[in-house]
Amino acid sequence: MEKKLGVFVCWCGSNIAGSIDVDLAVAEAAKLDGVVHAENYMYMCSDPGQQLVKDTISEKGLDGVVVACCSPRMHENTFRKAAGAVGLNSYLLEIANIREQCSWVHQNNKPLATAKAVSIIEGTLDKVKENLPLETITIDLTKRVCVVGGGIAGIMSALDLANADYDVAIIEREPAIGGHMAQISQTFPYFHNILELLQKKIDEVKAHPRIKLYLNSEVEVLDGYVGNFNVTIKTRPAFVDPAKCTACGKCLEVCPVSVADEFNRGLSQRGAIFRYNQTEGARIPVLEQRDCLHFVDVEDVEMDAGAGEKCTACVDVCPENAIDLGTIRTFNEEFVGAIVMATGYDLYSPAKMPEYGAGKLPDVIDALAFERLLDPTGPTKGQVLRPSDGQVPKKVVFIQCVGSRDPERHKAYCSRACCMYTAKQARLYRQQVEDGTAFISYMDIRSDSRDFEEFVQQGMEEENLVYIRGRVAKVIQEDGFLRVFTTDTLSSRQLEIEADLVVLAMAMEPKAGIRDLAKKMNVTIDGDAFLSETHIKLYPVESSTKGVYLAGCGQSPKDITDTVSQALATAGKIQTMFSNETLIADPLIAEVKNDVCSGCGICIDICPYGARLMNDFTRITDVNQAVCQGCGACIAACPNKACELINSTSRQFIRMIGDFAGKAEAV
Amino acid sequence: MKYPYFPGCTLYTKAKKLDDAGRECSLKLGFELEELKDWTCCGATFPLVNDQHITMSGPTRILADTKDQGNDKLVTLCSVCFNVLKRTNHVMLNDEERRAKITDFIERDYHGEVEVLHYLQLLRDEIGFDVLKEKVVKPLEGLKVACYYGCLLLRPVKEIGLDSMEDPTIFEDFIRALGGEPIEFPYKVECCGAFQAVYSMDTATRCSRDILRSAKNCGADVVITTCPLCQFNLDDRQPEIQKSDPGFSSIPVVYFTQLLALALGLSAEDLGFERNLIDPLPLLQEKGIIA
Amino acid sequence: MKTVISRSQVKGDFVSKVAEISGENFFNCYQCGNCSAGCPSVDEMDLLPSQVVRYLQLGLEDEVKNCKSMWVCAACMMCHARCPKGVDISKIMEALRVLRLREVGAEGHIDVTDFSDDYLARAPQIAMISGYRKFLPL
Amino acid sequence: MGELIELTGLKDGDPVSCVAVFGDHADFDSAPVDRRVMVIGAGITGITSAIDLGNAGYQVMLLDRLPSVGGRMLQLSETFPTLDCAQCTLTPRTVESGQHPNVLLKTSCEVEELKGEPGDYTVSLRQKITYVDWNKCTGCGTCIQKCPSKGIALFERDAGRMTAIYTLSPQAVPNKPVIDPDRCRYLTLGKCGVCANACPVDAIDYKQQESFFEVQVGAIIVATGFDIYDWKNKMPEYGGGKVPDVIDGLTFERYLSASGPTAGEIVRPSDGKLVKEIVFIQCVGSRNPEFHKAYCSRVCCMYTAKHARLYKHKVHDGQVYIFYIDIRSTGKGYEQFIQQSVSEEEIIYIRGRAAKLHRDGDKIMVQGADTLTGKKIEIAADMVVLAAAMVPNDGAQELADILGIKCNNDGFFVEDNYKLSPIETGQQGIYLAGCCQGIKDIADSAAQGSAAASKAQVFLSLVRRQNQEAV
Repeated sequence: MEKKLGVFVCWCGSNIAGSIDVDLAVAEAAKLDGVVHAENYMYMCSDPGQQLVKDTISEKGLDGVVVACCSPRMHENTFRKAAGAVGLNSYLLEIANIREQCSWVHQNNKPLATAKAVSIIEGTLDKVKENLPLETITIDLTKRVCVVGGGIAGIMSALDLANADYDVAIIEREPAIGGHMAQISQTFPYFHNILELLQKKIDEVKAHPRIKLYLNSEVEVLDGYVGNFNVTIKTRPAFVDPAKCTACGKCLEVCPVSVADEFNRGLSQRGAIFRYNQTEGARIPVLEQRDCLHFVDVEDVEMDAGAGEKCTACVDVCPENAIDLGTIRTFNEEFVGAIVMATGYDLYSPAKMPEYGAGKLPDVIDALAFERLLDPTGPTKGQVLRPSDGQVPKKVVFIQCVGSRDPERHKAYCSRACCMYTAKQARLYRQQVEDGTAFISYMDIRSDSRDFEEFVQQGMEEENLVYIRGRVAKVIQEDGFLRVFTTDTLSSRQLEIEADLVVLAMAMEPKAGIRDLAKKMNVTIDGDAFLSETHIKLYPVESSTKGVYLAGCGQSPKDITDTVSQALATAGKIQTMFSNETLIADPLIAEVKNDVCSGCGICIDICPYGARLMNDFTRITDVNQAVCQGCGACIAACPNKACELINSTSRQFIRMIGDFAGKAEAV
Repeated sequence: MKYPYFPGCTLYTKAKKLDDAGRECSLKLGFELEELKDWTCCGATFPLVNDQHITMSGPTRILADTKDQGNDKLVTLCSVCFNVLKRTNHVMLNDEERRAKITDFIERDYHGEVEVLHYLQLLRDEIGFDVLKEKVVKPLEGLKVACYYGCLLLRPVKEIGLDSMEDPTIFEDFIRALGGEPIEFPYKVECCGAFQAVYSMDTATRCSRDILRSAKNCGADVVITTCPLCQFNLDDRQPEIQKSDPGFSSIPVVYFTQLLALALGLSAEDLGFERNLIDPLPLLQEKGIIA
Repeated sequence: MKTVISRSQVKGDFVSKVAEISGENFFNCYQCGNCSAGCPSVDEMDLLPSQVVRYLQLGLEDEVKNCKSMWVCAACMMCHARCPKGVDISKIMEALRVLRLREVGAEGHIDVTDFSDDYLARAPQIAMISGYRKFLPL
Repeated sequence: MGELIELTGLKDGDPVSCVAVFGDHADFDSAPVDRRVMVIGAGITGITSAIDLGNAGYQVMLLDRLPSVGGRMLQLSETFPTLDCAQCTLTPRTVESGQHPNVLLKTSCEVEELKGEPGDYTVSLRQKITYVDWNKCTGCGTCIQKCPSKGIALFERDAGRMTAIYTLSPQAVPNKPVIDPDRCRYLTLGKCGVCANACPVDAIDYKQQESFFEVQVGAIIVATGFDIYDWKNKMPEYGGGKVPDVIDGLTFERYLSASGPTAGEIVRPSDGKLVKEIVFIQCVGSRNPEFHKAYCSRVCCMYTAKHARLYKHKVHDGQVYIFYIDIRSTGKGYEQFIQQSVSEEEIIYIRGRAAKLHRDGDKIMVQGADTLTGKKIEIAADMVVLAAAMVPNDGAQELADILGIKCNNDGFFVEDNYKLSPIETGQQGIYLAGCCQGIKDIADSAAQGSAAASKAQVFLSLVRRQNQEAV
């Protein structure tokens, strides 16, 4: 039976109506086969616009609708929902994209653009004619969450979810949670003690019955799909049994190894067994296998006398027998419905800046190292001292945008937090060293949140921070101090500053290894390897894979406040998802014609989602309905034409192409 | 092994010592620099504006000659010639429009086929510094050398590509191969003032002063260079520097081929040190490199 | 003195010509000043290298035309090497020089008779040829 | 629990009717109080919170004091850094908020009083007079077409005209008109009644009165947004609103908008002439602790760059000048957006605050300085757009007092802890989101809207568990 079709043409203000004659388009559409109704409206997506569509469907008894408007990515859902609300099967409504694919690209030829729009409408009508009414697919939902990354983003997301009574597993690569926040001394713009704030949250995480912590751990494999993920977690051995260890610290004293402490950014040394950081939770020592003489070829390492081959100094001294060097890595599995990627950032390496000493000048340090100097629990007990000689630096030059805003050689983006933390660091330095001078080399001061501007201005007024507008060209070490070659673009002077200490506000970049992890998690990343959100405004915390959410600096550089907001947003989105007992999915997926399929299995290899499986009994391939995304890869690959995409069959497409091509010839 | 070689004007006259030593050493190292036939001046400046085709006709002709004489490489010793030829070749390779204009004008067929090599690059990439090390008969032991790169050997880095712009090492590796001790000094890639020596002598004097001071402060005995213009500025500006800065003590500035020749056992008498304003001989004697 | 800037002047002939023959888009420059910070000739300049670009952005033709900076630029290319936006100021300086030297009745900025015999005996040809190219009309 | 109490402001025997409660309350009323949330402010932030909570099965009352939802974002043309059409991004959401089975819109409605305790708040609301019975009104628009009284349009920021009976925009949700009593001829002069006569369903009610009612909710999200600083009265150096071709950024959005008063053409309000030289002045009233606001309004740098770019898309041979102090482009892709705009559109950024402007013939002379060249600059512009400071919506302090939350001197609501509790207030169960807490852009506001939804859910699930334990 022939369907009764309706066509609704949207003006999209002047977006469409400016280059397409919408009245003519409606008149032409009305003449097409099967069309019983055609009209246009200024904003079809608006309330009255949608009402118009709904009313017409009811009144005219339409059983097929084409809305000619913007991309289906924008409003397909809107209109399908509207159609569904008045009893028309949603899948009998299609969008004809006459904006992105027509009006926007043909702005100077109205007759031609109109003709093209009509042909797009005609093709879409032909598709609708063969569309089947479909029902959505139901998917099971496991109401547990896995949070990748135990920095502040991961912590805040996990706490909200756990407090909402869901089980959460936090996977942290390091031996302790807290992330970079644990390295920072005080906050801007209110000089709060960070460690105090963070410690409270860490304690909450540790005490929470709903949260399971995987330290020293990474995601090994991710299987499954939204609602039904299976995360395989690899845990490196900790070697120290927290149940036995009393944190007496004897092992720390006997370890013969001395290497740069990463947590203190190389400003102090540590043994192979060490306390990871100064948070309460990290009092139990951890042993780094790659530094330990028990595991490495001893001849390569300079060591204290007495530490022989297969060193067991720590094991021997431990009064509680808490250290077992025979521990091996373990694998665990977590079944979860949703995942939060809170993978965080690293600082871009100063080694990549040869003009600033390539990381080789001891008194040129990065901003996190300076945080360690400011931290009362840090290597200098909070005293700002030069790494080279332990003297109090009287002149400190802070250089901003190091590696940032540099599309030519480094990173094109702005790292967002540096302006504020530099102002904070300079103020804290000046509060500590009264006769010191702090110079800040900047291009633009970006103090753009509530009380940030005031914070910077106060720094200039009260701590007399000397802001110099100009990018530093070079830093050299000469005659026992650092020479900083810069310019003040405001007084038009080339400047040379003799400094005792230079602090580089290095660009923030995604955590090392993010490319591999993103691949494992099947989430897309941008050119700078930041995790990509689906839509910056509408879906700012949703990744490209359903059920995987993004929070914090892994998505783009931001400060703690914005990170926390984002983390809480992921928790909100997941709670919303978990408020249902099952999930529903789009039925527009691949379908196998059992009588044509030869069971060759090409589709299994080609499927990017792992949705195609060989049925061992029938020897033909099945489609996992929950996993299939309807991408069509298997359809193109199938040598027997045994696959079809439901409601986008080859037959439908050939007719559509015929419509477009026919019109093109006529034009 | 023969390499086609472009000496350039200055090396034929005022920097003859740079040239002579380079050629002599090549024989010691087992290769020969074969002088390009009928060469002309490279123009001494690469035109930095894109409508000045005429000044590129000279270097293009040199490169076309090289190709027509059956070569795919061309070696230079002078940084200036190296820079001009290398950048010209870059245009020939990458800028179809300018190439067409220039090759039409000089009526030659050339598409950037020749690879322009600096002598240092030849030693590093084709001969090998390890081989060089083995051929050294008089190691420059105890000689602290400031390796001064200047501008044209390195910049623009995307077109020249010889080494890192901020932190190059080829020169230091070369000196180490000769048994000398390269010192790190922060001014090794800064400009000496270049052709400002004919316009703003103050610029050349000040630039040279900063470089030499830095080299001395970092413990250098001698400064080496690949460029006759750098050598001229750094050497000849020293009396002037001393006038404004009485504390400044002079330091010899020599060509890298001169030290190479000494290390390979050539006699100091043949190396033209007498043209140097600041005489390097006392230093070389003191270090026991020459008798 | 106040300066009036306008649409016609921003796109003025001279400025457009500088952009054309240097091949540089002045608007790529965000005035960070790195070029000025590392330039070896600043002591002799009246406008910093970054300011030369700035004046070109604003179309302030007279100031740029008559600046001393273009003549004391040694074309060392350090500015370009470190520019985070890839602007090649040595090309812009060259364009300014070239356009000045191409003007009808342009005078040279060096006079070879000013040089002493002693100087000429020692200065390498490169210096003299570069000098002719950079400072004398074609 | 949960019944809706109507408290009319009427005296006995009063002949007039009160504002009828609009919308279907059945679902809201039948939900337990620990499943009900009130969202105050229906801009992008509030809508995001409301839809998130609605999707999570909560009954949400989405409140706005204006007659329709959408807030400031609906006034915008295209948004940075992707140049997506703001309407296209937002209208699906406004429509969804209007159609969502779990979201109850309450427009033209304000909070009067708060009682009760966290998890069980009783909020007194005032339904403002609309002069239209929304239960009867079909949104046909006949009244608007017929209304003879034209005046300045609120939604168009003085740039367009509208009738005395109006909807904020043609796409208003709910699509029901209200009457502006100050301009209605019937209400001011006692004569007219055109709309009442035209209305096919007899929905016009000139005698309507305010009504008051109470609702019980478990949690409250405050998302009351921002307004533009009153530069017209406070900044005489920029013409004090008396130079017609000097407009603020939000007004310029209407000029850029295809559905705006000029259908997207950039012409001068004074004479309709195409604008060839345009000056943008940033930090107008912001970063000025001495005379105006000390804080930075955060989004102006980006929207000004966007304005400049969109202007150049429309006027290819136009010239843009932007007076700025620092360019603040810190979000994802923002720096690249600015740099691309400058390089491709040859926008002239002038580092310096413009000191003054005045009208000179048909030009506006803008006096500023370029601190990079050290020159005093003067530009003869056709139009000047001021990136005026953004301030909290008026009434913020009063609302803070009602809700028992803190407000800073600038009128922004203050969170519990800036770093780790940016959403929470001192009051349990009351959360902050969007510009009312501090100026932020759409992406950050929307994220905070979702974050507030999370906080409300966490809190109410805790309340439910406690209640269960008590039972």
